[in-house]
Amino acid sequence: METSMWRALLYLVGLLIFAGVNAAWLGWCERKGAARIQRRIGPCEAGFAGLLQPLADGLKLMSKQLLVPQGVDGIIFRVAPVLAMIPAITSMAVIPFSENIGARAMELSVLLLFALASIGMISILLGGWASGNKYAIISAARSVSQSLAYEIPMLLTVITVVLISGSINLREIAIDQQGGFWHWNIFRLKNGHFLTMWISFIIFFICSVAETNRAPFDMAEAESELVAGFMTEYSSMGFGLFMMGEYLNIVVGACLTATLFLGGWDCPFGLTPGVWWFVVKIYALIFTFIWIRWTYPRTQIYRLLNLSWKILIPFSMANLLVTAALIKVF
Amino acid sequence: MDLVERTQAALAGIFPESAAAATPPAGEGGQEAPPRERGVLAVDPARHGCHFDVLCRPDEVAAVAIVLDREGFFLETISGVDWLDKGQFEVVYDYSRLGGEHCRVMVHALVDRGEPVVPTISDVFPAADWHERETFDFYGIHFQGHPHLIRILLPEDADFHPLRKDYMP
Amino acid sequence: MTVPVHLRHDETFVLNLGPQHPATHGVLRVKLTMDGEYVVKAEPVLGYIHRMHEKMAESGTFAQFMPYTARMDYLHALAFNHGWALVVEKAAGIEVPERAEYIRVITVELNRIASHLLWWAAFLLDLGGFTPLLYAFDDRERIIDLLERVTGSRLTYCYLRFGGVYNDIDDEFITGARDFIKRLRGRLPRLYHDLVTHNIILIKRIENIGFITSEQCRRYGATGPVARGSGINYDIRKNEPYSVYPEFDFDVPVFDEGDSMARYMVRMHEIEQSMRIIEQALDKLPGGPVMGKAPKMLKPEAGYYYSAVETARGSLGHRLVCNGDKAPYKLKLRSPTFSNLSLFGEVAEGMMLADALAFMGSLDLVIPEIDR
Amino acid sequence: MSGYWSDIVTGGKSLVTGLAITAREFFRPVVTEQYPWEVPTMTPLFRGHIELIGSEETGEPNCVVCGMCQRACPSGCISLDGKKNESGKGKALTRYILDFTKCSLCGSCVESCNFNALRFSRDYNLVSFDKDDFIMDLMNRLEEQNRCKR
Repeated sequence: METSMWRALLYLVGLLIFAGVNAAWLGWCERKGAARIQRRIGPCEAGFAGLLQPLADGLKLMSKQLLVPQGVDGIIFRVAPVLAMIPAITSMAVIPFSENIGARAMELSVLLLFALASIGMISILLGGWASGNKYAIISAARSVSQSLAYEIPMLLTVITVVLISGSINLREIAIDQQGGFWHWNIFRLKNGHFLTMWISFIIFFICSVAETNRAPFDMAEAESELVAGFMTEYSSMGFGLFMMGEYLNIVVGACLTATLFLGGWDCPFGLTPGVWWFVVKIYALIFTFIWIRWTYPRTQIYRLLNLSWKILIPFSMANLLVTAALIKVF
Repeated sequence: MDLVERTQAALAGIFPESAAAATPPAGEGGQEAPPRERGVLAVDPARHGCHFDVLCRPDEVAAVAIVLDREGFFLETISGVDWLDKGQFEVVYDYSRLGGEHCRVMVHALVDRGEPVVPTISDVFPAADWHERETFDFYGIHFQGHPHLIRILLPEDADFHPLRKDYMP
Repeated sequence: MTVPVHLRHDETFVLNLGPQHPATHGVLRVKLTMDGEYVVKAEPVLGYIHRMHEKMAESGTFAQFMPYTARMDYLHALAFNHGWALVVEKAAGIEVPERAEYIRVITVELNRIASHLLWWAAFLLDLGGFTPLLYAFDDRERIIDLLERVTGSRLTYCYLRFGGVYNDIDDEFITGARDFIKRLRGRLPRLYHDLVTHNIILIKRIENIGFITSEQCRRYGATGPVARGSGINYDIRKNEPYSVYPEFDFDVPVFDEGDSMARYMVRMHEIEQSMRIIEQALDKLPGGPVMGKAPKMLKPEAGYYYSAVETARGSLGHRLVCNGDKAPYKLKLRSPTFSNLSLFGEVAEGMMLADALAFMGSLDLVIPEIDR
Repeated sequence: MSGYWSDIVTGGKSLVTGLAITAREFFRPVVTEQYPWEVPTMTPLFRGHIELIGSEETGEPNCVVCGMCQRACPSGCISLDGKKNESGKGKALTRYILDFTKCSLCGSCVESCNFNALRFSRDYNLVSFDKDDFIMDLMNRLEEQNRCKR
């Protein structure tokens, strides 16, 4: 009893720190990354290489008035930003950072993660709806249709992973991939799964970009069409929480991708597995998120839905069938 | 028959009585010349920037527009001019051709300053819609039959017409 | 994507796009009647940056209006300088030395490239791509540095004078311009086209969006890249040559599709054609003075004068009425985007919001020029 | 159906090309200048607000109060006064006010000046909370410049 109490507290504090640091400094990474891609310097005044910029931004946001415009649905308006943060932090509890680090190794962790991910969409819906702003409402409607369209191919590709690993426990899925990159789900040599799994990986990655509302799929924010979408009426930390929630969703998405497809904490050469490999993988994935965002223009909402229904869903279904067949054959 | 001649013939059709008289030497399109008969005047494009200078009565503006529309012209702009000392407004229409042979036609009509009413040509050229609104905005010239004659550039509650020569801010 | 009328619902709402909106590039307001995300009716509301330039022209001398011309189209300011200089030179019968004409062409074309680059950047920004903006600004900055060397200002130039130009160009400008063209020639295919033009997201985003027929162009008086994107071969530099344009060998890019992609391609090709003109002009640049004889106080003969130039956005016309005084009696500016924008209401009907904004971006609006 | 597959193939290729281009740019040097720390070189023709030119020996303004600059100015931002010289020949400048809030930096005044009395200053750091700071007394400015020279 005693040790488990301490353990829970330790993980609580640890995860909060992990979440907080990521939410703050991913913003810095994004700005620096964008700047380098655009051949600028990016933040450089606050602290060494602008590293204190997130603190300055946070201070600025906190010192501003939290404006609740007239005619908004007060309670929902205030709850929505918090709702954007909480599921992201909660879902970190089931992520296995390494063989021994992981707050809670739930049996149904994959299921839980997807359940929590849908709540993120609800926060956008509520925030947009409660704002009583036309742009925000369009944004809310877009975000729901986008989420619906992309959860299907995402779950279909996850089923292929679950079929291969025979488990819906993230930790066990990761353990199943240990021993070098040829064991990872994406390149899995055994049973010839590499034939289909790279497609699964690409589909999953596209879906996670769409699920986290990142460019080129940032239909809900779409600053040149909808001003700031669901965030239009938010000021101060209301806005700040949405931003932090967005970054945390990216972290969760990257963790999930790394665990499902890239062997979790496994070393590519089968040598020294450990938490550092996991960290390297998720930050490489996060960098890809940033890289993609600053490369492409935004797509259109019906193109986005077409992509999902006409390309991703058929492909992921075919993939599922082939994977199942491969498992049956071998 | 090249475009310039064809246009001249088409325009002359509107002014049967003055068609024969309207061929004075080119380059005399200025308003200082003695009051001109309405009709088509060929002017020097190198100097004045247009091939024909058509003076007509306000009620003929639409007829000219229909002829020019048939000949494939487009409306460049509509401008008003305030001749304060003559007590008249002038509405100047500039037509040109989109591609192909080049020909510019200037059509102008004088209206009484006290009661400035000109028929609209926005049903012939939709482009005229905004240009007529602008002319109404700046001069207070009413374009009869315009579907939506409200101010365009000035605020809707403005009660003045700033390009009139007697307007003092 | 447009929907048939019978699919629309009865419930609509009004969306005020602007005057403060990221996609309107200034203070344009568009009153959109929307059915969900579909535009049922679009009505541009103008005048938020109206400054009554025509009255200012009437209240000063001819020369005093020159600085104001640059304040209308701040992206292609030199073409507005050029248009005003041309109409006054026509009215007053002023001769321009040949070298000055060449310098005018070189600087105006450089400015046209800068304008198209900025349009490209801003258009991509409308479509949510931020990075191309900074690549284009990198190139545009080089043009502006070059122009600053000869004109003394960076954006709102007041460089042309009646009868010439304000300042001669030097060797450093000439080598700078040649270097720039070489650089842009390399960057256009490898950066601009590979990153953006061939990008599937962009193609899907602007292809088949915002069809304008050539007949619509004629009825609304749309000119410039908008008309050329609808299959109309109309460029004042070719159709009604002014300055020394007839001496250069260049093509007028025309695309028949009439969609936003066609207008995009027209502008991208125009950058190349402008580079060709500049190269030829630099090769042929004659010597001599850059300022001809012009009286200090102009008093053109009474009469009606019209002159048109091709700006980056279309045909800019000056309708000048003189009464023999030292001030213009009446000046009407026919600004190209005023006419181009009047198309918007008709074409945007039935589009989705994001497509309507992409279409608006493809019209290349400069609001101070619309509002004057 | 062929359009479907070719879209996927060419589209995928274009997306990868895009990523390759931004990756290439990522590793190239920055092109921006860090303004307060690095100052770009100014062109010789830079147009700041105008200032008076004093004569080399006396430091007195070259201006003969002909008023050409005032008349040339499109926005009416120059106002000047002069008095008769003691020698009885010409006029001497007593007051030269530039209302920089109206100035559009067109340079008509400098161009119209036939007596080498006006030039563009090279000040570009013009910031103030007070509008009146931009109504400049150019005589004072010239005196200050003379003092600095001495």
